[in-house]
Amino acid sequence: MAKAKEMTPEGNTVEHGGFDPLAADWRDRLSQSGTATIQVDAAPCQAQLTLRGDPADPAFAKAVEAQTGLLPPPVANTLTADEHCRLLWLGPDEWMLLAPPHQGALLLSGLTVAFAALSPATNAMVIDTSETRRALDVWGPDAVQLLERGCALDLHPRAFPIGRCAQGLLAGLPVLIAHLPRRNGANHPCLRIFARTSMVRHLAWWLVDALAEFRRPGK
Amino acid sequence: MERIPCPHCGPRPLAEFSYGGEVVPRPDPEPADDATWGAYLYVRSNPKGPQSERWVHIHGCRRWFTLTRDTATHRILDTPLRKEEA
Amino acid sequence: MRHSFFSLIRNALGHHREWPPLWRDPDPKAAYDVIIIGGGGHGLATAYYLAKEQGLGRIAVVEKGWIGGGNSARNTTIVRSNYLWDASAHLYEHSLRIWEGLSRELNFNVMFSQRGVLNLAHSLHDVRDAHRRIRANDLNGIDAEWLDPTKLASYCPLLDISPEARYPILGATLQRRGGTARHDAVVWGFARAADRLGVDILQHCEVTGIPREGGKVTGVETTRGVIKAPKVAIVAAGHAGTLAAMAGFRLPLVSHPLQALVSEPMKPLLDCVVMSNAVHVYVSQSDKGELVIGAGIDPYAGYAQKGSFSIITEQMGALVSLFPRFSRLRMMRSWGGIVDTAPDASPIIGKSPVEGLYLNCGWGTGGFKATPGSGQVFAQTIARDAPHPLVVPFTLDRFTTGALVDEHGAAGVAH
Amino acid sequence: MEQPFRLKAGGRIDRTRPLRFVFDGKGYSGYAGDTLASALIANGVHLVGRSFKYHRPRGILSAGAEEPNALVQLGLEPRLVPNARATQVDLIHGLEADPVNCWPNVRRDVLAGLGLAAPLMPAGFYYKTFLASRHLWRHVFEPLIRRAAGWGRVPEDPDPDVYTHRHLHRDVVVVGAGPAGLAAALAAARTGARVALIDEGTEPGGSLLGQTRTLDGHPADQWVAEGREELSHLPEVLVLTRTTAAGLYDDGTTVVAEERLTDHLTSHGGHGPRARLWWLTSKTVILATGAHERPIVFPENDRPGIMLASAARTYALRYGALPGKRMVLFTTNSAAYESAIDLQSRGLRVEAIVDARPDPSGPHVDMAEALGIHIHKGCAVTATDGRHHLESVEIMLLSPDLRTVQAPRKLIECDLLCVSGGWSPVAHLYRHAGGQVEWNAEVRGFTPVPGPGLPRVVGSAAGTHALSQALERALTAGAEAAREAGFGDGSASSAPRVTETDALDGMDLWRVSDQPGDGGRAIGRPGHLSFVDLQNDATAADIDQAHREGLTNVEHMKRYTLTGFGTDQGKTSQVNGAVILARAVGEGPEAARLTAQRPPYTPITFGTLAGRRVGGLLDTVRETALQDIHRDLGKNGGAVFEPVGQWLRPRFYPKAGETMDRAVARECRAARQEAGLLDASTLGKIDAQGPDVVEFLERIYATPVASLPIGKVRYGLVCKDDGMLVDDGTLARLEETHFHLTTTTGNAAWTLNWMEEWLQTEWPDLRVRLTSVTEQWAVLALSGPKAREILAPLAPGMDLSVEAFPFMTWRAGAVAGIPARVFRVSFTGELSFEINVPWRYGPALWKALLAKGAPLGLTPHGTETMHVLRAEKGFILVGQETDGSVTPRDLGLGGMLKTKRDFIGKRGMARSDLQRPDRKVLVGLRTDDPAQVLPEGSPIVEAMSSARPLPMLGHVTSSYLSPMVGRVIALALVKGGRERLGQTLQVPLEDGDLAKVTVVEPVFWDPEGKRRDG
Ligand SMILES: Cc1cc2nc3c(=O)[nH]c(=O)nc-3n(C[C@H](O)[C@H](O)[C@H](O)COP(=O)(O)OP(=O)(O)OC[C@H]3O[C@@H](n4cnc5c(N)ncnc54)[C@H](O)[C@@H]3O)c2cc1C
Ligand SMILES: NC(=O)c1ccc[n+]([C@@H]2O[C@H](COP(=O)([O-])OP(=O)(O)OC[C@H]3O[C@@H](n4cnc5c(N)ncnc54)[C@H](O)[C@@H]3O)[C@@H](O)[C@H]2O)c1
Ligand SMILES: Cc1cc2nc3c(=O)[nH]c(=O)nc-3n(C[C@H](O)[C@H](O)[C@H](O)COP(=O)(O)O)c2cc1C
Ligand SMILES: [Zn+2]
Repeated sequence: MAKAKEMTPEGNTVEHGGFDPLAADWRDRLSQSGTATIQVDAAPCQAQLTLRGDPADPAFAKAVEAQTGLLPPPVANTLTADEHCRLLWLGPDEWMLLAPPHQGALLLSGLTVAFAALSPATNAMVIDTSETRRALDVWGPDAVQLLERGCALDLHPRAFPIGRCAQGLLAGLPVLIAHLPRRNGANHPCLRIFARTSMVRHLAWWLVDALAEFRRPGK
Repeated sequence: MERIPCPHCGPRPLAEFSYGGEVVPRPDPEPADDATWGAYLYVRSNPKGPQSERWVHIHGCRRWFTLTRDTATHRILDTPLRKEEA
Repeated sequence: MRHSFFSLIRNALGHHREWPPLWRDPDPKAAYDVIIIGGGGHGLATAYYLAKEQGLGRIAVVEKGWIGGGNSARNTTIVRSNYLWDASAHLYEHSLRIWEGLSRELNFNVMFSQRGVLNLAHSLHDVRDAHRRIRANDLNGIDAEWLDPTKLASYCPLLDISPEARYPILGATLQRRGGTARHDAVVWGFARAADRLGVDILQHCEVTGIPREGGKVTGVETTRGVIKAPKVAIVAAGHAGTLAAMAGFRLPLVSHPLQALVSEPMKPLLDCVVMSNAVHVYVSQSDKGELVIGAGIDPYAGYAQKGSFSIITEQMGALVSLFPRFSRLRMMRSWGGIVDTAPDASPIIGKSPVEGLYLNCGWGTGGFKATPGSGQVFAQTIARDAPHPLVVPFTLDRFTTGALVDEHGAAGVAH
Repeated sequence: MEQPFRLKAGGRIDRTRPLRFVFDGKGYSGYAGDTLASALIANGVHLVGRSFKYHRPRGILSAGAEEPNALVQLGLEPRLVPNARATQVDLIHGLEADPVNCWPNVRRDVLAGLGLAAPLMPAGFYYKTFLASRHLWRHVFEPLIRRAAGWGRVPEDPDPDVYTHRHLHRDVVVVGAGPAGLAAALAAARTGARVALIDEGTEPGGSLLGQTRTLDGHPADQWVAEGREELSHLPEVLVLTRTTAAGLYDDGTTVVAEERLTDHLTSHGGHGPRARLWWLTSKTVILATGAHERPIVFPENDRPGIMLASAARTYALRYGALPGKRMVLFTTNSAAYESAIDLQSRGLRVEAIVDARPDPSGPHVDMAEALGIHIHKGCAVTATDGRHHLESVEIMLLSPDLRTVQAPRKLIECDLLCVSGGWSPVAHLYRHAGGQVEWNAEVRGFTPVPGPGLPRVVGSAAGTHALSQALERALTAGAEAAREAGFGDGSASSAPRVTETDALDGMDLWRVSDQPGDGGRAIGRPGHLSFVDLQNDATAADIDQAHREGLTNVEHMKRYTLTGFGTDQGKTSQVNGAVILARAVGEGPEAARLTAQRPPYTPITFGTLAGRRVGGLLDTVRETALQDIHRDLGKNGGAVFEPVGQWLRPRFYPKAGETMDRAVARECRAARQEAGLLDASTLGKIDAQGPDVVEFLERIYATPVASLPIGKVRYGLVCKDDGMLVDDGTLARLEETHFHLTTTTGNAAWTLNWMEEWLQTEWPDLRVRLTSVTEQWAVLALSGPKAREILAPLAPGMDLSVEAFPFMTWRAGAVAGIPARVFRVSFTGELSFEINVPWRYGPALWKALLAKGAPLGLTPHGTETMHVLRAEKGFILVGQETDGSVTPRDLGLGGMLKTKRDFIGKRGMARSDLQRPDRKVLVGLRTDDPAQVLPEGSPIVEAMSSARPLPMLGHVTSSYLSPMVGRVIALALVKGGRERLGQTLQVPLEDGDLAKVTVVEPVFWDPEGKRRDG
């Protein structure tokens, strides 16, 4: 019997191009809504794996590190990262692994095997949730202000420096926001906002609407 | 009451949470008579004063936790310890 | 002194110096036949009907603050009877009938205004539920109509009925006999009428204990001393649970904050009550001109007569979406009450586990409309020590048997 | 002459920018920097409105938020602003304002005569009359009362403006940017803390903007300017003007404020939002909200031309507008002398100072006397005259007990009467946060009582009226607040030196008697009213009457007389009203209680509260991956959608010209005869795994779990612990300890949270992990006799035969080249495959299936058809067949329940009422008339009659015209329904008609279940 976990989180193995709620027309709308001080764009699609396990079990952290090169971030609402992957804190026993699309399947199977060897008490597991969230990037000097329009988290750089992440509500819908040092190799930090895939267009609409406030007349 | 202290994420806006109400133990169903069961399902202490109650950080870390709150003032008295921030 | 236009003229000549107190301010007597705990609308109505219809002589209403200062002072005053289940429909309709003659009965204008109550339907599910309720109402002898969007638009033109709305309005139920009343007047009217029948209204008299002997209640301990009575009734809304605790038992109730707010007074613009469960807002315009607006309850338990601001912003989003023309009006005052919510959104009326101690509570977000009816049936229940036929389904034992009267659908958000 | 009352020089107005405006249909001019009120005053316009009840002429009382009288209808459609306070309206070019509560205009108001009827309209008169008939009340009296009440008009059109919100976190928030607030903000900001300073005014400075003091030897505005300058250079400081703190929430750490962004710029909608709602979350809050001057209650104290002393001075000094030519000051304190002195120096003639104190002395008195101003000591104003504007005042000597007045009367001609009865600290926000106030005899006002967890209060708001002291304490408070938030060491710089002219001396005069018979002489003319609440026309006599009628609690008095009930919320009347009541009871001000203070401080626009979450943005719209396809499908511009929770689901796909009934019939037929395709992606999906997952699911589900083999699927029921069904769905066993669960669309989030609650709170020992995978999988339900034929070529690696892939099993494999999990479950009764593919491939799968299937008749269908098909099979829909009071047994699903082990809901179902034999249970109904669709929700009765109440047996839960069965089908919940099989019952219909129905088994299609295998 085929195992569910053979599922790949990655699109290239199948023939069809995948649907993206933030495909061309939405990306255009977002980029056209940008201002001199705030830019918004769809984030690149990445593999997203949900990891669960007992952080108190050193074997768990080791297994994660062995597979991903990253330790689960020890501090709540922070992330660890290297050039390829990021590991974001989601809960005291829950993390999200972000990886390049083509590495998703490998990481999934590697982690599955590694976790299977752990003590059942750790209750470790990994699951592909690449489809469940879609991300947007917001950057520029007024990026935080834009989000403050609909988000009650303290996103001031003192409270939310690079390397922080947090789940909360933005525009009334649940999001995960990460403060990343770079955006796609570009040399500026950005706020990456993950929303549920079914809601991300609503969020994009909300952002476009919100940006209107930041455009000066005549622009 | 606009902010609830999540033991994992710290104080966060109320809208990120869902209220679970007073902590009520579930009796053993087998010996329980209808009155006991009805009491478990519906009857609450509903104190005016400190109450031990459950919340879940539903739009955050999704963890349930228990805190003590004075229902007479809505003030949170005893917040669960926030996990070390290191 | 009877109230009438002529007495008004007569008093004008005397510079209004001759009006007697609406009610006396007596000292507590040592003992009464019945003590009602709670000087809200329900408590005062109960006392009035005990005196008037049950022929009981010595009755006191004890109130910890000023009468009518609880939810009676805080509600959005919606009166209607179009409940789903037979038991509720009969109880609320009984009350509505009394409302229709109440001003005359009390000789006090409670400003009952049968301007019609709309319940909006925003989804097929709402439509189905609305239809079920209307049809059930019809068989229970309660007036109810369905307005499709076109009829609705002419009945209440302020509503945005465009199909593009986020939650388009697919129609509404209308109870024409429903409406509003002046909340304070109801309290004062019952207080005055009860006082005239000899009821002692004891304000600033907080019950602090409910003494019992051999499982039987003996009276109340108050901040104004111990008062004896063989029969005591708890009619304390949000505080029912704290009083039950004094008598050694607990209730299937949770007290929650429920907020309401008013706009600045406007010239007449809205001549009916509009309620929407789906987007959580309801509104009417008082005779003084302010829009009276309610919303859903605050999610957590609380006794502070205040709630969270986020509820208000959500409520206003819903209101402005339903009534785009209201956007530039302004909120003048907001406040909170403490509502005693029952698991099935239905009241608890009848005997308590303690002999001689009676309960009238659990009205939650919607008991104002029941004020006269509740008082009347409860008075009989107390006097005869047996539930009035209309309250049999609402006794405490339903939480043991499971025979709940689940009105969440019809009770909707809060009102 | 233009602006005849404008001073030649002075004030913070920009004389280079004249502005034209219209009031009550007449054109005027003013300057940038004016308020509407100051511009009216500069033009000599004092009659600005009519009162609520008696339609008396009213003028401008104050220069700020406390204004009770000067309400105007502002602007033009669609940008009307009802009930604007002229004292807080920034003048702009082209402003149009109208007085309210008068017709045809404010001078000739037809209802002006109502004042004569005042004797018939004492407090609460409407409770005492109109009792004759409820029809007369509803149709005659009530409409009359309503028409007379209310102020402004609602705009005719939807609001073209937008509103925005902003959340901000601060270490210190200071409310009020007068001297105290500025000082506190400076001290806090210098530590590096994140500070916000907000003020409702157009610029910081507060009361310093209308005074003549010096700080450190310089004019006060220089100190203000320097403070602003310094704040503007501190990076973490936000200064907000035109921003009113509306409320203080959450134990005083969340300040909610409205910032007005465009109304002061244009009258036709500026660029960007009209207003912004600030949610300021702060570690500490400092309130520096100042104090409001109190009017004095005396007969006829409401004429245009009667003004608070400080307001008159503000108009002259800040706006360069003289509120009159000849003034009288009526005061109880020395501070108000400053107004007289300053106004006199601006060219206004002070006819007299009427000082209630028998023996006033001190520097102010000396100064006034030096200026030649006559002081009437121990006197009070006892009447006023003038039709539309004050012309004279009458004064008399106060008796030593202040309760009565004595001759001789003296008449003083004047056009301005300044009054000052003392100062009331603005403690509104403090009280929102639960703070108390108490009478402070020293400052003669109610001042905040400090308490743990409450905000700091500084300046006049705390009763610190001496400026030097206010500055000093504010600086300390600012520094300490910052230290509490983790900045600085709590030390503050020293306060600037102030030319101290404060005078705390004063006396209490709550009311100049208008009561004949209470020991004194009658004063004034009969019918003279002494107003306490100017907006609601509540008089001192009304309060007396309330007292006499037993309404001695201040909250009763407020509600009976409407004192403090207006748009000003009693800022100038609350204290006077409370003390007058206390005195009626025989007590002094220390026994007076103030009525509860509630948000907002001043009225706040609904649009601002709502922000952008209105209209289409009111709530999140959820979309499946196929939403674009649904929109494009069909000829009429796509599917017709129905909201289901936050989703918009296709209800049906009409072809050109097709009605819903015809479209649904076509879709149903296709699904039964060929094949149908449904986007079922909205179903909730939960991944459940872990060593203890079986035990966990056994506890959660009412139906058995452990016996389910790997590779198989089972229908599952979820109950609450009361035994009522709340959700249903399928469980697929992926591996030994790994399940894929589905929930209904509407309950998806609820069910997952409910499971987590049990797991985390009750059974933390169970090792289970739950993950929402709703959006991981797009789900297409392919069903119909040709389903296999359509799917087979797309899934070459999958043996679809009944033997290899039987009903209620699942297989993984590729479909159309896409990795998929295929479930052989059926909600239609037909051969059916629910194909799950990664969300993003939903559209690809849809297209592939239609490409293969369309030639075979594959037809997309929406939820409506799904409902018909499932109802034909008697399958229930949670929320339609259930309503929270229905158990699985009631639905005929009792056989599926576990009997041996406990599960959530088991004990609940065993309660006596849930065992009653006559419970309502699910049955089918066959209508006599095969075409008679029964409206869902219709009641069912034994026999219809005109008797009311008529007992009901139950109700119709579902009813459709079934194209395949060829008649109407219906499901219903009916009391003792199983025993009634075969009985004929009646369904009353809306138009008085009746439908006769027969109770049947609730399965109308393929009762043997032969079709599910194709
Ligand atoms: C915001 C809001 C909106 C509402 N809208 C509606 C609506 O539109 N329609 C509707 O029908 N209903 C509505 N309700 C519900 C309605 O207000 C209540 O159900 C009803 O007023 C209850 O009346 P009562 O007399 O039982 O309680 P209350 O008026 O609350 O009276 C109870 C009294 O008991 C007193 N008390 C408590 N403890 C003690 C003690 N120890 N000793 C002495 N006295 C004590 C309290 O001080 C209080 O005065 C609303 C409620 C709120 C809060
Ligand atoms: N004669 C007196 O007794 C008297 C009375 C008042 C002020 N003063 C003078 O003012 C000094 C004290 O100054 P202060 O700073 O305490 O008061 P202030 O009146 O100068 O400043 C208070 C400021 O708070 C603002 N404000 C009030 N409520 C607000 C709200 N909800 N939202 C936003 N802004 C709000 C006001 O617009 C004002 O600008 C005194 O020392 C005295 O010199 C004297
Ligand atoms: C139907 C209704 C109408 C009201 N209208 C007004 C009003 O016009 N003005 C006002 O200030 N308050 C109004 N209120 C609110 C009361 O002032 C007060 O806030 C409420 O009774 C709760 O009491 P509290 O705020 O004193 O705790 C109204 C209350 C109700 C229930
Ligand atoms: Zn958390």
